[in-house]
Amino acid sequence: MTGRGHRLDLQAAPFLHTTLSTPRLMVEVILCTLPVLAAATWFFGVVALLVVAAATAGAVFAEWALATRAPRGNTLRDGSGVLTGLLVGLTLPPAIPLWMAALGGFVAIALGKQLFGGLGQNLFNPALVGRAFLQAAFPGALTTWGAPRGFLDVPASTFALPFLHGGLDGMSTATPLALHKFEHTTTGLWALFSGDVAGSLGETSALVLLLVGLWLGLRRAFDWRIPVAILVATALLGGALHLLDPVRNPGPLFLLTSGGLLFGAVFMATDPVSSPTTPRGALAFGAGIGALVVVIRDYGGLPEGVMYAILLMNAATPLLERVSQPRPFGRRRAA
Amino acid sequence: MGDVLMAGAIMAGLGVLLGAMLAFAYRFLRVPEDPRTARVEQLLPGTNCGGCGEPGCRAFAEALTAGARQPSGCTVAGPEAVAAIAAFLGVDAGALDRKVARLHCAGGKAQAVQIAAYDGFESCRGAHVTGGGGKGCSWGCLGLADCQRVCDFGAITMNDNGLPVVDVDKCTACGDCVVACPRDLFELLPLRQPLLVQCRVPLAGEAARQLCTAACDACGRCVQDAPEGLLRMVDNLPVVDYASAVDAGPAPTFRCPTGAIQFVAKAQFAKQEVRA
Amino acid sequence: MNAPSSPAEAARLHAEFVKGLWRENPVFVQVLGMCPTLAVTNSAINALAMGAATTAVLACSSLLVSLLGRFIPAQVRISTYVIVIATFVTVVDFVLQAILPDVHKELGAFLALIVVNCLILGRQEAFASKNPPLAAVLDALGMGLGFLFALLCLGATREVLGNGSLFGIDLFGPAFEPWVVMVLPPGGFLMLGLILLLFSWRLQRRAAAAAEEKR
Amino acid sequence: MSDFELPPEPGSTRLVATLTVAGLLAGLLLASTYALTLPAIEANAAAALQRAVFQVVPGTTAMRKLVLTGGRFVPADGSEAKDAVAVYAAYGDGGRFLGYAIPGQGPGFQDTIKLLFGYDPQRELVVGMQVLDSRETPGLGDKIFKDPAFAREFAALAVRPEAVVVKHGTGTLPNQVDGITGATISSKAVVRIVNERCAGLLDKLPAAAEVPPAPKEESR
Amino acid sequence: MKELVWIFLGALVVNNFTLSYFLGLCPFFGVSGKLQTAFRLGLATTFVMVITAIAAWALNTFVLVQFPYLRLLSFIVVIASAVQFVEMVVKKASPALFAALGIFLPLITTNCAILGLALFQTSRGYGLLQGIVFALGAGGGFTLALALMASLREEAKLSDVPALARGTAFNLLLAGILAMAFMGFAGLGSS
Amino acid sequence: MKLPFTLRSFAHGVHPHDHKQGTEHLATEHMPFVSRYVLPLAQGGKPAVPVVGRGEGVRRGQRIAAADGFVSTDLHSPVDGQVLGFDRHRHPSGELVPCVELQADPFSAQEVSAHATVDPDGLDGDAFVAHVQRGGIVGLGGAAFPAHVKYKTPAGRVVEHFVLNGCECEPYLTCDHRTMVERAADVLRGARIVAGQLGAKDVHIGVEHNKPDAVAALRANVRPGEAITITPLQVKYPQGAEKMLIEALFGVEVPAGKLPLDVGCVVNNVGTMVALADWFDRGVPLIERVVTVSGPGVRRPANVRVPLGTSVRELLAHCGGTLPETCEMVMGGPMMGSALASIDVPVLKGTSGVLAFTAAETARGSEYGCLKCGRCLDACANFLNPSVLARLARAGEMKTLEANFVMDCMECGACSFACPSNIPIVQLIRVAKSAIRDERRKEAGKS
Repeated sequence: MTGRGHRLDLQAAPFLHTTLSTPRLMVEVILCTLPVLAAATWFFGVVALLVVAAATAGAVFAEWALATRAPRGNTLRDGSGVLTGLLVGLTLPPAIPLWMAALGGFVAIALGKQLFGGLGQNLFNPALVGRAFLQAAFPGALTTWGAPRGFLDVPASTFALPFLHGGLDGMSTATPLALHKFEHTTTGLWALFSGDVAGSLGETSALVLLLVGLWLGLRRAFDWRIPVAILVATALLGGALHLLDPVRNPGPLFLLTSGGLLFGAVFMATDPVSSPTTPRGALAFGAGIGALVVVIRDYGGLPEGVMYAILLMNAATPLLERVSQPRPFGRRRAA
Repeated sequence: MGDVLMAGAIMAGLGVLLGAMLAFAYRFLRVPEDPRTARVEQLLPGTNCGGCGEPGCRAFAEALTAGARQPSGCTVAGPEAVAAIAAFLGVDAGALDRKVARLHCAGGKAQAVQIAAYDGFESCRGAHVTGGGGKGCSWGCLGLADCQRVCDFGAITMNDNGLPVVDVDKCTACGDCVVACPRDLFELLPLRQPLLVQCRVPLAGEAARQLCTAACDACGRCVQDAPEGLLRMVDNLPVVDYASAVDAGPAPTFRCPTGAIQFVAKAQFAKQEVRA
Repeated sequence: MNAPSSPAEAARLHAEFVKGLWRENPVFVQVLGMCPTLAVTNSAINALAMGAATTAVLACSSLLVSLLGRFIPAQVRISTYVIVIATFVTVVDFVLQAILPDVHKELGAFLALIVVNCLILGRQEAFASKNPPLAAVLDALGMGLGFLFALLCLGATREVLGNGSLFGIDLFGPAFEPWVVMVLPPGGFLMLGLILLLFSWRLQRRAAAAAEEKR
Repeated sequence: MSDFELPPEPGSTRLVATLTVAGLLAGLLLASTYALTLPAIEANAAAALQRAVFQVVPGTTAMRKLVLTGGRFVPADGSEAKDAVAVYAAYGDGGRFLGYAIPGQGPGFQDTIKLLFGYDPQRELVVGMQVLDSRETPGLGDKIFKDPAFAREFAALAVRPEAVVVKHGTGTLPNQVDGITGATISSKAVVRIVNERCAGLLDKLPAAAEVPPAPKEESR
Repeated sequence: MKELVWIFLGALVVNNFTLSYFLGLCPFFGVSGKLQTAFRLGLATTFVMVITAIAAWALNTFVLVQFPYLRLLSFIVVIASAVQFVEMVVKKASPALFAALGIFLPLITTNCAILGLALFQTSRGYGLLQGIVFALGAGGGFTLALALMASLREEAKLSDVPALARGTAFNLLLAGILAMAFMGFAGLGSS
Repeated sequence: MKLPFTLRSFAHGVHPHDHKQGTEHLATEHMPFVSRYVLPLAQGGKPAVPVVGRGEGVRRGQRIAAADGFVSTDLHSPVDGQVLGFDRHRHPSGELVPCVELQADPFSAQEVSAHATVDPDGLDGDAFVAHVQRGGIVGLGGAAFPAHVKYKTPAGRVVEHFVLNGCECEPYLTCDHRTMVERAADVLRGARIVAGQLGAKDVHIGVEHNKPDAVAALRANVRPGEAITITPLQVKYPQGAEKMLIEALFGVEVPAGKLPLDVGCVVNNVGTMVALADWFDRGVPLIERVVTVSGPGVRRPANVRVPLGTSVRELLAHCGGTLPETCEMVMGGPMMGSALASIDVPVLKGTSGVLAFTAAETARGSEYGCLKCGRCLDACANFLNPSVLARLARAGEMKTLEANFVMDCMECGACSFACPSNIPIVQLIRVAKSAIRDERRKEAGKS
């Protein structure tokens, strides 16, 4: 006997395994948020970093404090908590008090993820659950858009004490979508494309988001069908409605580059956990988001609807999955 | 005042109308249905375990009222409930021959030889299909608690020796563990007859003893010591005739060299015999 | 109503009263009557009014059903109960409208919806119809007060967080940023969910402690 | 074991009778309650209306209900149709006619907004506005009735040709209303209701000279 | 026509009976464990709602003009009896339909969404056609919420929901998230 | 030469590193005879019935057990020697199963005592099938299904194509590769025998394009004008599954629950052809087979022609033994093979490889929650949803599993391979399938 003297292990086949791992996927997406964060810092100044850091801290704290499995903090290693925090931060307006950002991160993980049992179990995009909670809780703070100003300028509201608003009013500008909806003013496409407009931290620069999305798509880090379906559906439906009523309903290019559409399409809707696994389901999911975004923007009371569109389609995901299961090999529909 | 009277009249009118409508419906539209079924269903435990063989308690209740089944066919209901149903339906409860799940293996960690280490998720069946799970005895209990997980009544717990212990009082003989065990080690056996062969190894003599110190090595002494016909050897294992009403007592277990045959009135492995 | 004839009887009646307050609390334990529980608890005063109205209806109906229960044929039992309850609800509705018009306006349709609060119908069916008047009324009061208590908990929390006030009295001053979501529909679901979570957490802790003691 | 006895089949008449009696009793009880509480309820409603009218037309001490009958407004005498359009003439000290309080309603952000606004025909200005009922978003849309600054926008608002909502802090002209930041739709809804009402009714209102005199009994 | 569309959409999503008015919560939490059952309950409820809308309209128009104080009482009694009557008819006429939908009917009678529908319809002064459209929208909205909830819960059964949260607390929090998502429809059609 | 991605293949699947460079150029060597052989009576199909007695002397090639029924094959002695007994011995599956135990005659020259050769062209269908069964021939691809069963075509069924599987898509394994290179003529001889008997119009041999020498060797042996096509295929797993191979070659899906015969195909492994050629032309039944001994834990990887019943321990010793850090022994390929609890188990007719792994290869990363990323869906050649199946299996939702076609799963392991969260998907499915089958069996037993 030349083998080892001790017992053999019994594992189940297959004995080979892909080198790809979940933490690596997370790190890849985290790295891809960095250009977006850089753009946010460029446009909104250092306050962007503060807000994102606060949201991330809230998320990581929740991940640590509400761990369902011992040892506490073990689940932090997969990096998904950090990613959720970063994404929450990037969806917030620059002048938001930091305590709200942190609360958003906390709720994202607590209500959006740990409630369902942690990574991979959640039914809704955790970052958007956090964002939706903030939007519902503090509608004023979440719709007050500080104008892009000096790099080191920090609005008074940023360091508001918890539970206080710290004087949000007074220095707000409107997002391109609100301008269009309420003032019927259309923002120039170049400003939208470069990102030099009011809005949430991560969503303003269409250019950066397109590049990052392209990279993630090429790396197969997400299901390319979802963003593509969102963009196509938005453009088609938005375009059709624009033709019907050009004054009220903005054109497809404006729809695509304004608001959180690209950010949502690249970072939010593509969260694999809360989107359909099946190829046809993914297409329907994306198309549904696009359609809802157009409907909410054109006919709804809110200027922006990407977050709600994604959450609503998250809710519909189990239904979509059910009707879009792949046809098993050798099973024709009729037979 | 006129309004008040009118209001009373309207409501009374509605009452007459609707009462008449319902009375009419009750008379002419009602689908005949044995009203006893509903009552019986209330008396059943409502676990819908299927242990009785019917698809759910409602179906069993229907079978009961139709006289097709005996109340004791419900394995979950306690004797009071069975008696109550029987009294309600006016039939005999049938012989209360309660069964519990028994494990045909006593080869825990301390008794059975382990030849390799299973390295996968905790599941007996998972181990069973992975090179046999590394247990030397390919008939014995793998100890990874599949039965505990399927037991809806919390009647099974794993002991320190890696064997499932059935709580006789909680066991309802629903048979879930019988189905769950990948090695078919569970059997629903009448409590009335405590003689139990805790082994399924079809080997004899040294070959069996090499696998497990608690294995039956087919020496046949128990058969000799039992009343005629109660035990017989099949495939190197003694088989108890549970249909027989003979009460042999623990005598057949006295000369068993490995302890494979046991006299267990209550839970198995009460005093886990750790013979290394 | 005749007074309890013996100490044992008194203890039993006491038990009937107390059980609804906590151990069989209709909201926290039995999870009954969710619609009003969530719909009107965006302020403490609404919660209080709704709880009181429900208690009143419950008590009156229970008394009547307990008295008349024997005369009602089974086939129209539910219908009759519903008529009884609906009558009392309408009475309460008008009384409230006459004496507290503002509260009545806030509660709106939900006052009328007390009719279909499963708590009330459930108590008639499960308790009042089978018990003597005194016990039925005590049970109804206990359940009603338990309901009121739960509503008040929820209403107070939601008002404090969502509006920075309690019973309409401003608590934190103008710098406070209210958590508007708490007075919106999602806040109702989330808050009650959170409270129930706390409940089960406590239960679990207690069970764990008991298990520890056993060892 | 008596629990197991099946209930006897009751006769149809008994079912009908039970429901009839229950219905009769309930009807009687309700009608009595209604009769008893009606005065208080009506008094409450009248008082609330009066408070609102007094608020939207500053200085009011008395009011009179006018209903649109046959294309013109005449004092209500109880004989008018229930759904007839009504406005309230408001009078100051000494029975001096001050203006009209006009109710209006229309879709808001969440649900219907009901409001009352005061109109001074002499100055052709809206002189006050109060939201009576709405379900607008707390924290944003509810500022239409919680934010005194918004109510002040209606203290002297020109409505001819119509009032318009502008961005918060930019209103300069008499017909401009500063919108509420973050609640543009609710602000616009209020102004739209006012505009619609004005466009529909102003021409039909009796001129100041033709207004019926102040009611004697309603002065305080 | 346009008005009817907004009545329908308003009841369907904007002011969803379940997620925004808290009506019909008992079945919403009780019967949302399985998608198929939930969907059938939704259909049955929609059906009953349409009956209710017609009944309420008829009562308001022909019987209760002078007696507003009898509204609640007569609504509940008429609805309950009508539903019970329909239940018996269905059971007799089509056992298959009864097995699929009819078994839910007793559950629906004491559902506050039904009574709520009648009351809202009255307070908003809807006519017959508007009432029916409103009922279809409200029923559709209830079905939608119920189906979404059921499919989410079925999915969550495969998830690792912490033992602490399992049950009503989880369902409430899930409904809370769903209600937050439905806030996106706020103001639909108002601008 | 076509570019690799333009070659034919099936949809979905995975691309594991093939790890074949260690053995693909090594000529097949012969395993020396050892003293003791253990042959389980069940080697594909129903267990055979011994026809020799304890203590009886046997010859190399002599029949020692006879097929029991149609789905069963004869068993022949791999050596000259003596029957020691018929006790239970450990099977690679871990179970203790009835075996024939033989003592080799140390003084024998171990010449094969050949049976009479048969001209297949002179046999009618049934006689042909019976003769194949007598040769003890089973599919040598791994499943070890009795070969003759496939040749018994029901009346009315027409075999259009006879397909040879030379994909060998499992990493590490090179036994088929070597067989095709070294015995191309016999592969084609076997193909001609079977195709002739089945009346197939043509023969297609699918070979993954990472074996150019095998393609060349086979092509060199095709006679001009012969309807034998050798098709290079993309390198993709699980190409060697017969339904996938048929899809790759003809673009036709074999309906679920049906056989290749239903689309006019019969599929065999190339190794089986060599066994057939040996049996018909030389009278040598299936008494040995080529086994790839490889893996990082083996000191001297090799392709070895091994007499059946040789213990794995001896085979490993022949290959220089294993490294001390070896912790996992696998019989078969790394994707579908099974771990061995003990190396004291015999080489079977279906043993294509013996692989030794060390902790470095088998250490599993920690398991994460399912991200529902869909990589397993893209891996599944059967177009199932492994992510859902795994979650259902965890939750024990047997009814829903069946409704999701869990029984269609061929357990190829591509999903587990592709999963970034290290979820043992295929193991979960395997367990669920086993439970479902078990439950069906117990239900059937009850009624």
